[in-house]
Amino acid sequence: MLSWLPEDVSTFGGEIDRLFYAIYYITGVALVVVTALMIIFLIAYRRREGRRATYTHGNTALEITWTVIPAIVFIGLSFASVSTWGKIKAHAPPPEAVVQVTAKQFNWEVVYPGPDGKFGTEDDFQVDNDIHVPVKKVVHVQLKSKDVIHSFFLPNLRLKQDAVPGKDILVWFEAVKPGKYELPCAELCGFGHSGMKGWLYVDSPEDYAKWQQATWPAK
Amino acid sequence: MPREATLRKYSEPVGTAVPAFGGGDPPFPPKARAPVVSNARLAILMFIAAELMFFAGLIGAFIVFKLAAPLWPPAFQPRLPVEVTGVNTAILLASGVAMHLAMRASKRREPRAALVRWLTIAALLGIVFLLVQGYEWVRLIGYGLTLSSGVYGGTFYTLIGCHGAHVLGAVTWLGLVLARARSHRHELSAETVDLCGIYWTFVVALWPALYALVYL
Amino acid sequence: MTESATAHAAHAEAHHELGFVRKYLFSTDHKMIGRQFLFLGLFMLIIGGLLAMMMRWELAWPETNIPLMGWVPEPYMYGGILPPQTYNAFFTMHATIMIFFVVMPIMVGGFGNFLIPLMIGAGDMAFPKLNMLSFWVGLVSGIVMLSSFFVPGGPAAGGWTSYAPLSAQASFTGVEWGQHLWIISLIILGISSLMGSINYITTVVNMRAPGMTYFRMPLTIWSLFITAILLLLALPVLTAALAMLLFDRMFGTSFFLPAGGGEPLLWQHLFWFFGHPEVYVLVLPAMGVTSDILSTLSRKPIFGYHAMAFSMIAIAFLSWVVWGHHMFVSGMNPLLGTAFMMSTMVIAIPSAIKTFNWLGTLWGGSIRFTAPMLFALGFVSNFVIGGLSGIFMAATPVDIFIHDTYYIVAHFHYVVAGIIFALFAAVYYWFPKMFGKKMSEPLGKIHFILTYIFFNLTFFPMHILGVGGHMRRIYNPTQYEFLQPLQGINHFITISAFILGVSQLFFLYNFIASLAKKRDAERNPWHANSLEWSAESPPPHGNYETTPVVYRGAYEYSSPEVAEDWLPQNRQVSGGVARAH
Amino acid sequence: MKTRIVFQAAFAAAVWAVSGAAQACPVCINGAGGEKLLDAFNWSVLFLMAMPYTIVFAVIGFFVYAYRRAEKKQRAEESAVMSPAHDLS
Repeated sequence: MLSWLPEDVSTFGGEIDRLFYAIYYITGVALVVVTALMIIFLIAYRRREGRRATYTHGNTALEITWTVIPAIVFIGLSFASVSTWGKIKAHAPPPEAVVQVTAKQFNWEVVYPGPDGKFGTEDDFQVDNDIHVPVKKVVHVQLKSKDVIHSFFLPNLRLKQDAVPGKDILVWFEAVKPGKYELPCAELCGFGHSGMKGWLYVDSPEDYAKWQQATWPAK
Repeated sequence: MPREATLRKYSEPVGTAVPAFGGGDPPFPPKARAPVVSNARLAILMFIAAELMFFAGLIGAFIVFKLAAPLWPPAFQPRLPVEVTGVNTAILLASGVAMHLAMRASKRREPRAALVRWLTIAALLGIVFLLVQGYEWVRLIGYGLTLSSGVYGGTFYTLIGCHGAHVLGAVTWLGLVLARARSHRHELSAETVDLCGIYWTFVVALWPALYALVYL
Repeated sequence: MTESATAHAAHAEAHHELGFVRKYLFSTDHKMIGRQFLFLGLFMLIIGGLLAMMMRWELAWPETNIPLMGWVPEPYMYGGILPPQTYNAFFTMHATIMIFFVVMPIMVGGFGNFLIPLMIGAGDMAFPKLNMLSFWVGLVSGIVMLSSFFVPGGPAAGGWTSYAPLSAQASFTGVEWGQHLWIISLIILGISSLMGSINYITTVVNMRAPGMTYFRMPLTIWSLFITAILLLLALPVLTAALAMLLFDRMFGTSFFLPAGGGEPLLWQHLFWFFGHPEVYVLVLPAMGVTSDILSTLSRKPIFGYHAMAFSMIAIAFLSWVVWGHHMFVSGMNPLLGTAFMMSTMVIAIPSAIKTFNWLGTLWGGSIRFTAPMLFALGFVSNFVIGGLSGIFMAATPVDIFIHDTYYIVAHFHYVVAGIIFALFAAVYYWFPKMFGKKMSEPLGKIHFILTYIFFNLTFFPMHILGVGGHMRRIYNPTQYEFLQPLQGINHFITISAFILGVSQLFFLYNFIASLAKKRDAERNPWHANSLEWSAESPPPHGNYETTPVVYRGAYEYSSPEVAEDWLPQNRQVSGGVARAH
Repeated sequence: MKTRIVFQAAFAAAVWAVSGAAQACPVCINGAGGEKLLDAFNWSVLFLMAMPYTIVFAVIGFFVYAYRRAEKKQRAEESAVMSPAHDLS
């Protein structure tokens, strides 16, 4: 099933996928064991003439076992998740490129700081739905929304963050492979929700410089 | 389907007695027992629990707005009438005391007149509370604080208005009980007074918390 | 004793002479009210199901004519083509109807009403009139909800979660009155549920028959009792949030509108504070009836009765501290995210306990594969999958990827649509008691086999869609390049869903044909222990000729005390006296 | 019994986790609405979480009290009415 995962091109995507796989195998084993037991019980203990069901109200040892084992597994899983979660959500590395993305019904407004590297100045450069970022650089995205809640979803980077109106949310990623990746909106945002999408262009250093020269206003 | 044919009718026990299963050692043979808390009292308690959660939702919202605001009340908004409402709080609390005395009178089977007196006092105090609140609202609206003036006005009118509606409901209920108490054709059980009293107590007891939260 | 019995009989007689209106419409009899809720729920199930079918068509063959739907006027459909606005309205109403008007009315309203007094040995609910009112208020709420299909702009289109600010201002969705009615309907439904849950709690606490201690109650009663407590405390918070939302829309407040200083995340907090306990409101009764049916039809005491009861209590306790797991990517404090992940992992434990105990119940049994048993087993099997897939989203980093994708859709359909299996099991199981008639077994088995196969073929592939990144609530998946390889799966799901829908005709026919039959059910067709089976089928007004006396728990199957493999709760065995110290 | 212990432990863990999160995080990159907003939400969340438990424990407490009182009353009545050696104990 997991071969359906979109190709991962981010630095932290691997960690997410590893967790995904770990849970997949754990739950897979649990599913197989439980289903197999169920089928075995259903066949072995189907009603047969002359056989009476076992009269038992339970078994304390078993009860404790199947309470403690899932507890250990679940708590273990949550501890395994904490560091990845913190890495993605709480501790962003310093930015090497910054871009502002403002969601609105039904477009992504992308603002680049321009040559001076600051927002709110005259050389800011704005375009709809296309994000160009350099490969292997930490990119900070300042996520905003103009109207309703949208969700900034980059399947190939295992990244999703709601854009909440009235809030300024910081998202970061580092893409490791040049290419063109789809950027859909993942939170219902009105009748045009479906089809609200943009593109993330991860450019090689040369391409990125070329694109900057071609599009950014001169100093 | 169970097999009818192979089964005998209910028979004498075959084994020795097995340990009872299913919790503790219930009395044997089981005895009927009158409920400790009557149906109506339990229901009113449950209703109050639900009401508390309703107010919890509103208060939860209020907390977010109040604590997140850089300035509360926000600039250019009228201040709330702390002193007048403080006096009003005392009035509502006094009505709670009157209600309590009425409940005691009905429980001790004192003469009907005492009950009617305390109930009347409680109801009047409740009405005074509502009138003062209403008057203050009119003044606040005059100063420009309305439902649509940002979260400050919105939370104020919603939270205090919901409480006001509850006081109104309680006063109406109390009016019905009072009418019954005054007409001597009706029997008046202690429970009738009690139920109304419990609800009244809830409405009164909720107010100081709201006052402290919203006004202070 | 005899006096009260004759009084009872006279009482019952008086009620038998009631006219049609008092008997079938404004009845205060909990059994009639239960049936009314059941019919309401089944009717709504048809509507909710049809909405799902149209959505599935749209997802598989986007923007093509849906067969048979050409009559719908513009702008709702264009010659059978669904515009995105209508699509959004459909999934909003599908979820709202299925949750609030199918599962809740049938499991809580229908079986709750029907079973609670019968199973605890009471004559009726504590407040019969309140009970009647609860149904009628609930019906009004349903009518208000359905009427939103006919107002200009169509029904609510902001998703069943109605996230603000999308839902807080008409211009964002273009829906004016539809959303108003949605809010008003749910506020009314809250009142109905409040009356119901007060009634249930009071009845269970105060009206149990002599000897029916808390830990002799069948697990169905435990589950409904806990459900009532959850409803009582959770729904008012939704009502508060809905009131604020309505004020935002109608009176110009700005609780959830950032333009006026409001907080969109506040809506999510309040909504999910209600929403997560609500999930357990839906699933606990299903777990309860499944436990009873599994035990009865494998002729074995339920494995670990106390563990089962306490795990439900634990679920109820923990359900108040896990709501944030719906909001991992919403922009809330990441540390809160960690806390909510921990509590979510903890609440998974009682669910695991229940599953293992169900397996333990099957072990060593003498299993009868009747229709209710098959559906109960189907519920367990689906719940296992739904429970396990839930662990993926509990892990916050994984949730970042699968949140708002079809993985979530697959997960909650395995749980919530899985509940429909328990619902069918309950209908097949208690039908004889409810109507005095038996449903056809062969038709029930065909219904089960088709439903089980096509349920899995419909919902399991949704996991794959989710892993592939397929967003939920999108109208046209072919607009996305990365989803195009997945479109074949969408076709497959849609075809399975249609067959799943058509399979339900077996149930519909069976249900209606059985209703039309003559009475043919005996008192205790399943040889079950709980009290309701000692009453007539269907029980008369007042239920029991004399108040039953309870001597033991509900799960004494295959007990060595007696030769039969069942031992009703109210049957006094002479050897039992030895236990009285 | 054992389920109760497990449950208590689980509950303690949840409370611990939540209270740990209540301390606002100064280096958080999210929630640019400011630390005040984070704090406000934390308090609101804690308040909402605490309410159901407060209510449920208050009701349970009341019930325990009511049952004790009823039992005491019943015992007093029984001992007043009949000779003590007669019944249950």
